Amino acid sequence: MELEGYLRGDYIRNIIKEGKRLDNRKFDEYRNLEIEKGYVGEKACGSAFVKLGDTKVLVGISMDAGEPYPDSPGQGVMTTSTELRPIASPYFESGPPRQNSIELARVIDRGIRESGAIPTDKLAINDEKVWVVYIDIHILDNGGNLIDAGGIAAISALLDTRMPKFEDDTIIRGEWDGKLPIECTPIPCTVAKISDQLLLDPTQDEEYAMDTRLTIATTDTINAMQKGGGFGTLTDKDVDDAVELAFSKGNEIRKLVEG
Amino acid sequence: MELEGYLRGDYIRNIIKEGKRLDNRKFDEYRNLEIEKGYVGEKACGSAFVKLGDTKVLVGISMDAGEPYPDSPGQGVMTTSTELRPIASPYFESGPPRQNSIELARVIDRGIRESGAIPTDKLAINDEKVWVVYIDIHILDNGGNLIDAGGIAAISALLDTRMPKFEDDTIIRGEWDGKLPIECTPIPCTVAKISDQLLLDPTQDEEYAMDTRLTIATTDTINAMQKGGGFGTLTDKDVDDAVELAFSKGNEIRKLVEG
Amino acid sequence: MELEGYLRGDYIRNIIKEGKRLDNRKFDEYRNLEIEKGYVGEKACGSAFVKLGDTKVLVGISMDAGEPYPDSPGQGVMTTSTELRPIASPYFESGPPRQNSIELARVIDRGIRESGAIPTDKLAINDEKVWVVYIDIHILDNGGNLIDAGGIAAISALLDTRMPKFEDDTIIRGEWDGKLPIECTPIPCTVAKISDQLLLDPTQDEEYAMDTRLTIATTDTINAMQKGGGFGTLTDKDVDDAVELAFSKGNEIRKLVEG
Amino acid sequence: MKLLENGKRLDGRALDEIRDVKIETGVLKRAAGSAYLEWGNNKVLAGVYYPREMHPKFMRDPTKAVLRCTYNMAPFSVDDRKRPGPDRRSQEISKILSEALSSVVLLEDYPDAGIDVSVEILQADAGTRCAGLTAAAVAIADAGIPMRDLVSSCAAGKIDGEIAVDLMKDEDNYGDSDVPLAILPRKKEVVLLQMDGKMTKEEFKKAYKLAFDGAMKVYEVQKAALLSSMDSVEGGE
Amino acid sequence: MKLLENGKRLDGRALDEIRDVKIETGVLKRAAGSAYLEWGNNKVLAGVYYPREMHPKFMRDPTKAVLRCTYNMAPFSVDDRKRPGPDRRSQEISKILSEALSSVVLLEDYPDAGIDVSVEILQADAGTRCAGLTAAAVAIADAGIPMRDLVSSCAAGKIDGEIAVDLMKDEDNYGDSDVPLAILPRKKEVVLLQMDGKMTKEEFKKAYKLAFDGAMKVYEVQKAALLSSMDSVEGGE
Amino acid sequence: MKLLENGKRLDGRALDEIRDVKIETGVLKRAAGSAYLEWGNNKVLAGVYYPREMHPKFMRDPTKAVLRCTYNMAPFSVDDRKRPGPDRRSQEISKILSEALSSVVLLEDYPDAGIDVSVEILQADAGTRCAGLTAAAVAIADAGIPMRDLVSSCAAGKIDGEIAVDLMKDEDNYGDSDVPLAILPRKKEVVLLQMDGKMTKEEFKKAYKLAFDGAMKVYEVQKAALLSSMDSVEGGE
Repeated sequence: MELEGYLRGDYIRNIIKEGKRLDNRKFDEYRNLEIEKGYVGEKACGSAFVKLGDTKVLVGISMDAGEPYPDSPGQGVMTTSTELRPIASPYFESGPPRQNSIELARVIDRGIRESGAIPTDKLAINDEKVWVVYIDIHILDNGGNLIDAGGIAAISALLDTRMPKFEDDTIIRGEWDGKLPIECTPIPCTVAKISDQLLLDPTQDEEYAMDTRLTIATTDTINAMQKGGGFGTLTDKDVDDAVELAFSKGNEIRKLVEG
Repeated sequence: MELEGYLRGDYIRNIIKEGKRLDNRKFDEYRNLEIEKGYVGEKACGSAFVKLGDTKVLVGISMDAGEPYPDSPGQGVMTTSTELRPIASPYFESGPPRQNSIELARVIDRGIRESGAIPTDKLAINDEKVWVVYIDIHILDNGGNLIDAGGIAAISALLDTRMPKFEDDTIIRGEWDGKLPIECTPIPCTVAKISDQLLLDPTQDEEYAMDTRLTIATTDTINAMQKGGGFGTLTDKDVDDAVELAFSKGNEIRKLVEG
Repeated sequence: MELEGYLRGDYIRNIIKEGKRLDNRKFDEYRNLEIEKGYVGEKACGSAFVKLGDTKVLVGISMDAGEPYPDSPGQGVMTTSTELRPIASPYFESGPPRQNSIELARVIDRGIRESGAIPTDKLAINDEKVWVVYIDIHILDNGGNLIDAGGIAAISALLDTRMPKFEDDTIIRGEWDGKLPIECTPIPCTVAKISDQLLLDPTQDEEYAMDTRLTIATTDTINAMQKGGGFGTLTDKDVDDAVELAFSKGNEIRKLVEG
Repeated sequence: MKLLENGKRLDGRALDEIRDVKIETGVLKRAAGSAYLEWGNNKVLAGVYYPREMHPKFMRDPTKAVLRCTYNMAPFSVDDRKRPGPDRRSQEISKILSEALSSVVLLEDYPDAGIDVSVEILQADAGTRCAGLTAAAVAIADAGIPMRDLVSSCAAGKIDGEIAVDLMKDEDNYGDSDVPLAILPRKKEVVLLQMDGKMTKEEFKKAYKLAFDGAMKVYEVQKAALLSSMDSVEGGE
Repeated sequence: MKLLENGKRLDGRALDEIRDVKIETGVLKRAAGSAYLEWGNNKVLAGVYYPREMHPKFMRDPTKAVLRCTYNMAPFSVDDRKRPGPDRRSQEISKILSEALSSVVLLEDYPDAGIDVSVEILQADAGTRCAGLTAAAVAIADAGIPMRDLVSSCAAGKIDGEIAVDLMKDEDNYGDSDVPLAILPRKKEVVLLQMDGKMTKEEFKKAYKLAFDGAMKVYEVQKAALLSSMDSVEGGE
Repeated sequence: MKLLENGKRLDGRALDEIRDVKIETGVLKRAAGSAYLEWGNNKVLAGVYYPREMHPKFMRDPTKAVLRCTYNMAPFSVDDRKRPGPDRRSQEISKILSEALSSVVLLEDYPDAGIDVSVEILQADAGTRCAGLTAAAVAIADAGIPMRDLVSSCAAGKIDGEIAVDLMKDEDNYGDSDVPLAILPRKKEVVLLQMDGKMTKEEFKKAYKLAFDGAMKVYEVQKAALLSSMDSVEGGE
C-alpha cells in the first residue's frame, strides 16, 4: 500500500502541474460539505455529522461536572480527543493515540480554545465544580483533510449543544437547561502545497502528493495556524495567500455551520 | 507447539467419535475435585485452593474500605480479576490482560454478581465508605476448564472470607469481625462440544479439540451463560442438554463447596 | 554494536589481567569528578550537574505539597526517578522504564532514604499535607558508573535545595523559605569485578567486561548495598574489600559534595 | 419504575415485538464492505477490510484467514461519557463477535489473510452487541466475502417478571436478566449465546425462543438490505 | 500585570530585541553531534545519533533515511514538576521538529538509515521549541550530516497589545498570542509555522516579520558556534 | 514494639535460628520443573519452562541460553491488597534473581534458548526474595537443567539493636536494616547481596555471617527435597 501511495502521489503531482485536480475542482474550491447537527441527539449533549466529499466525521459533545484546573478556579474546562478509528482507513491501527492523531486533536482544539468560542468563565457550577466540555472527534471515513472536516464538525456540534440540568449536586441525564453559550465560530481552513501550487481542501490522494500543508483557523481574527504534513517549505507569499484564502473560505463555511 | 495442539486435537476428536475420552471418563463425568479453604489464611481475608484434575487455581479475597459507585450509594463493590500466570502453562505470556483472561474473569464475575451471592446492600461501612471485595483468581497450572475451576475456587474463597475489623475510620489488619455474608452458592458448569458430543469438564487437550463450549452458572436459577472458545455452533438441543447438566452437576459440586 | 561490546569486553579483560586500565587509572582510582550545584537555579528547587569522567548526569529536585502515605501520617514523602534519556547513549530506547533504569533509581533511592538524609518527620506542612520531594535523575551522557554519578548528583542537588514558600494553602512559585534540611551525606561507591580484580568507578567499556559489580552507599554507617550487573560471583574477601573501599572513597567524595 | 402497563411496554410494544430495524449497505468509501444500522435508538456502523496480509505476522494462520472484530462505543454514544479506548467489556464483546462471525465466513478460502471487522456504536440504547453483530454480518456480505449463512441476532430479557424480546435502555436498567443470542438463520444454529440475571429453566427457554424469533425477523431486514444493494448495483447506480 | 513601560519590556528589551543566545558544540562524548544552547533562561541540550539501521524495521525507508526528533522537558525544567515521559504537547512538538529538520537534511544520502535527534529541555523559560530546533540543527551540523541549509528559529507574540519578538515566560503567561517560526536562513523559506491566540491579519504579518528577523539573528549565533568548533578542530584541540 | 525478650524473639527463636523451611518438588504438571516452599508463613511456588526458542527474537543469544526469572506477589499474599502486575520492586527483584540464577545454570549448553523461571509468592511474611530464589533453584534442578552448584539464600537484619537471622514480618516492620544474601553453597561464593538500613562495618559482618550460615542450613533442606524426589522417581511413583 506504501507503493500505491507513492504512485498515486506521482500521478497527482503531474496533473496539478497541468493546472488540474483529479476531481476537476478548482485549486481554491472546497468539496461538497454536508452538516447534520443532532445526529446523536438521544444521548450526546451535542453532535454533528459532517461529510466533506468522501470524508465522514462524527463529533459528539459530552458534558460533565468536574474540577477546574488549580490555576484557573471557577473556569470551565474543555478537552478535545480524536479517534482515528480503524473503520476509517486501511492505514489506521488500533492502539494508543499517535502523533498524527494528537496533532489533529491539538490543532482543532487550538482554533476553538484561542478564539474564545467557549466562554469558560461562564461555566462555573458552584464554588467547587465547573462544567467540563468533552469534544470527541470520531473519524469514520478518511477521504482527506481531516483537520477541516473535524474542526467544522466540532464547532457545529458545539452550536448544537444543550446544557444538562444540574440539581442537588448531580446531573439529571436526559433533561436540559438551555444551550451551551458559544461566542463565535472558528473555522479551520487547510491548503496543501503540491508542485508549488496551493490547493484548498486536499483529498486523501492529494495528501500523498503534498509537500506540506498549512492550516489557518479564523474568526474575525486568526486564532490558530499549523504547518505540517510533510517536509516541504513555504515562501512568504504562500503564507500570505493562505491567510487570504482562510478568511474568505472561512466566511463561506461559517454560514453553512451557523445556518 | 501450535502443531502439537492440532495433532492432539485430531486424536481427541477421533477417540470421542468412538465414545471414549483420553482419561476414560464418561462424557458427563467431572474430574476429581479438591477444595482447600483458608490456604492463605495468615494474610488474605478469604482463600481457597482448588485442584480439578491437573488444573490448579488459587483464589484470594481482599477487602478494603472504598467509595461506592456514584450510581449505587451505600452499596458495596465487588471486582474480579484473573491472572493467567506464566507458571501455569507454556502458552501464557506476561503483559496486559488479554481477551481470554478478560473473558474468564468476566464470566466468573457474572455468575457471582447476578446470583446476588454477595449482598452488596449489607456492605456499607458508613455514610461515605463501603466494603470493596476483591476476588483475585490466580491460575497456577492450566489443565483445562479454567472457568469452572476458577468459579468454584472463587465462591469457596468467599465462603471462607472474614470481615476485617474496622475502627476509628481505619481497618485493623489481622483482626476480624465475623464472616462475610454470602447468600447463595453459584456454580459454573462448562460443557465442551467435540465431534457433536457434549462433554463435561474438558481437559486442556480436549480444549484443543473442541468446536465450542457453553458455560452455565446456576444456583436455584440460571445466573450466567457464555458460549465461547471456538467457531462451532450449538443446536437447540445442545442448549437444553447443557442446561440440564449444569443444574444436576451444579448441585453435586455445591455440596462439596459448602461442605 | 553487541559484537562491538563483546570485543571491547575481551580487550579490557586482557589488559586488566596485566594490571592496567584503559585510561591508566589505578584500580582504586576514581575518574575526575566535577559538581555544579544550582544548574537549573531559575526553575528547580535544587539541582546539580555532575561530570564523572565522560559521564554526565543532571539531577533536579522538585517539591510539591501532597498527601502522606496512609501508614505514615505527618511524614514527608520522597520519590526517586531515573530517566536514561536516549541522548545519553545509542543503546538506550525511549519507552517505559525498564529493569536497568528501575534498579538504578532504586539503589540510589535506598542510599538516601535509609541513611535518613531527608528528615521526613520535619516535612509536614499542616494536618493534611506534607512536602513531597521529587528526585529526578536525568542521564545525559553514559560513560559508565551511573549509580555513583547519579547518587552523587542526587545528594548534591538535595544539599542545594530551597524550600518553596507556602502561604494560604498554596505554593508561591519562585519564592523561598529557607533550605531543605539534610541530615547527612550518603555516597554510593561502586566496584566492578573483572578478571578477579576489583576496580573502582568502572567506565562504560569496563562495564561490558565486568563479571559483576557491588555498590555500597555509606555515611558513618552502611546504608545500602547492591550486587548486580552480571552473572559473576563475589568471595567473602571481595565483599570485605569493597566495604573498605566504599568507606574510604566515600569520605573523599563527601568532601567534594559538601564543599 | 413500572415497565409494563396492560401488557404494553414503555414504548407501546408487545412482549414479543422488536424495535424497528433499518439497514443500509455500502455507506463507506474506503471499507471493502460496510453497513449502517438503526435499531430503535441504536445507531451502528460496521466496516470490513480484507483480505490483506495478517499483521502482526505471528498471528498469521497458513491454513485460513484470521477474522478479528473490534467492537467500540463512541465516547458520546451513552449518557455518561465513556472513556475512549477498549475497556474490559468491549474486549469481551469483540471476542465473542469475532467467534460468531468466524463460524460463518469461509476462512479457509483466504490462508494467511486477515479480515478486520469494525463495529462502531455511535448511539447506544441497549442491545448494542446484537445490533453490532447484525450490522457486521451485512458488511461482510456487502464486501463479497463468501459466507456459509448470514448471522442474525436479537436479545430477550425479563421486565416486571415477564419475558420480553429486545429490551431498550430503560427496560435494561430497571429490568433484570438478559439473553443475547445470535443464530445462523438458515441452519438454525446458535453462534452467540450469553445470559446474565436470574431465570428459571422455563423462563430461559421462553427468552431463548423469543430471542430466536426476533433474530429471524432481523434476518428479513438484513436480506432486504442486501437485495436492494444488489438491485442498485445491477441498475448501474 | 503590566508588560510594557515606556516601550521597554520587563527585562528592559525593546520590542524587536531577542534574548541573549549562546551555543556550544560537541558537548557530549557518545552522540555523533551535539550542541548546548542557552537562550535567556532556557537551557537546552541536543544530540544526534546516526546513520544506523532504522529500528523498528517496518519504519525503514529504502529510498531515504528517517529522521526522528524527540523533544523532552526534564521534570525539573519548569516551576511545577512535569511528569516524566511524553505528553501530548511534547509529541506534537516532536512531530513538527522532525518535519522541519527533515526539510533540510539530505536524507536521500542514507537509505534505510535512522537519524535520531534528541532535544532535552533542561530549564524552560518560554520559546523552548524554537530553542530546541535551533540547537538540533547545530547538533546535526556538528555530526557532519549533509544539510541543504541550516534551520534557525524564533517566535513573536503580543504583549499589552503590541507585537514583540521572543517572549519570555512572564510575557507568555500574561500576554496573548504566539507565533513560533523556523526558516532556512539562506533560502528564506519557512519550515515551521504555528500560531495561537488572536491576531488580525496585520498583527500576524508584523509578528511574522519580527520572528523572521529574530531567526536571522539566531542564525548568526549558530554560524559562529559552528565556525569556532571547526577552528578548534583545525587548531588540533 | 519490643522484639527481643530474654534473648528470645517474638516467635521464640534464638538470634541465629531460622524459621522452618519445607520444600516439595514436582508439584506442577505442565512446568518442566517445579517446587513448592514453605518458609515460616511464606508460601512460594516456583516453576520452570525450558529450553525452547527465546521470544522475542531480538533477545536471543546465539552463544547461550537467556534465563529470565519473574518474581510476582499474588494480590492477596499481603495484608493490604497489592495491585496485580509488576511494580518497580518486583521488577528489581526479578532482575537480581535472574542474575543470581544465571550465575549457576550452564547456559552455554543451550544456545538460542530461553529458560523462563516463575516465582509466585502466594503468602508473604518477609524474606520472600530469599524464599523465592531458594525455591527457584530447586525447580531448575527438578527440571534437570545442568547447574554448576545450587543457590541457597537467607537474610539477616537488626532487631532492637541486635543482629538476627531471617527476620519475619513483624521484625521486618519494626526492626531496621536487612541483608538478603544468596550463595553457591559448595563454592561458598556470593550470587546475591543487597542491604538497606544502618549498619556499622562490624554489624554488617555479623549479619553477613548469620545470613551465610542460614543459607547453608537452607541448602540442607534443598538437598533433602531433591534427594527424596529422586528416590520417589526411582521407586517408580
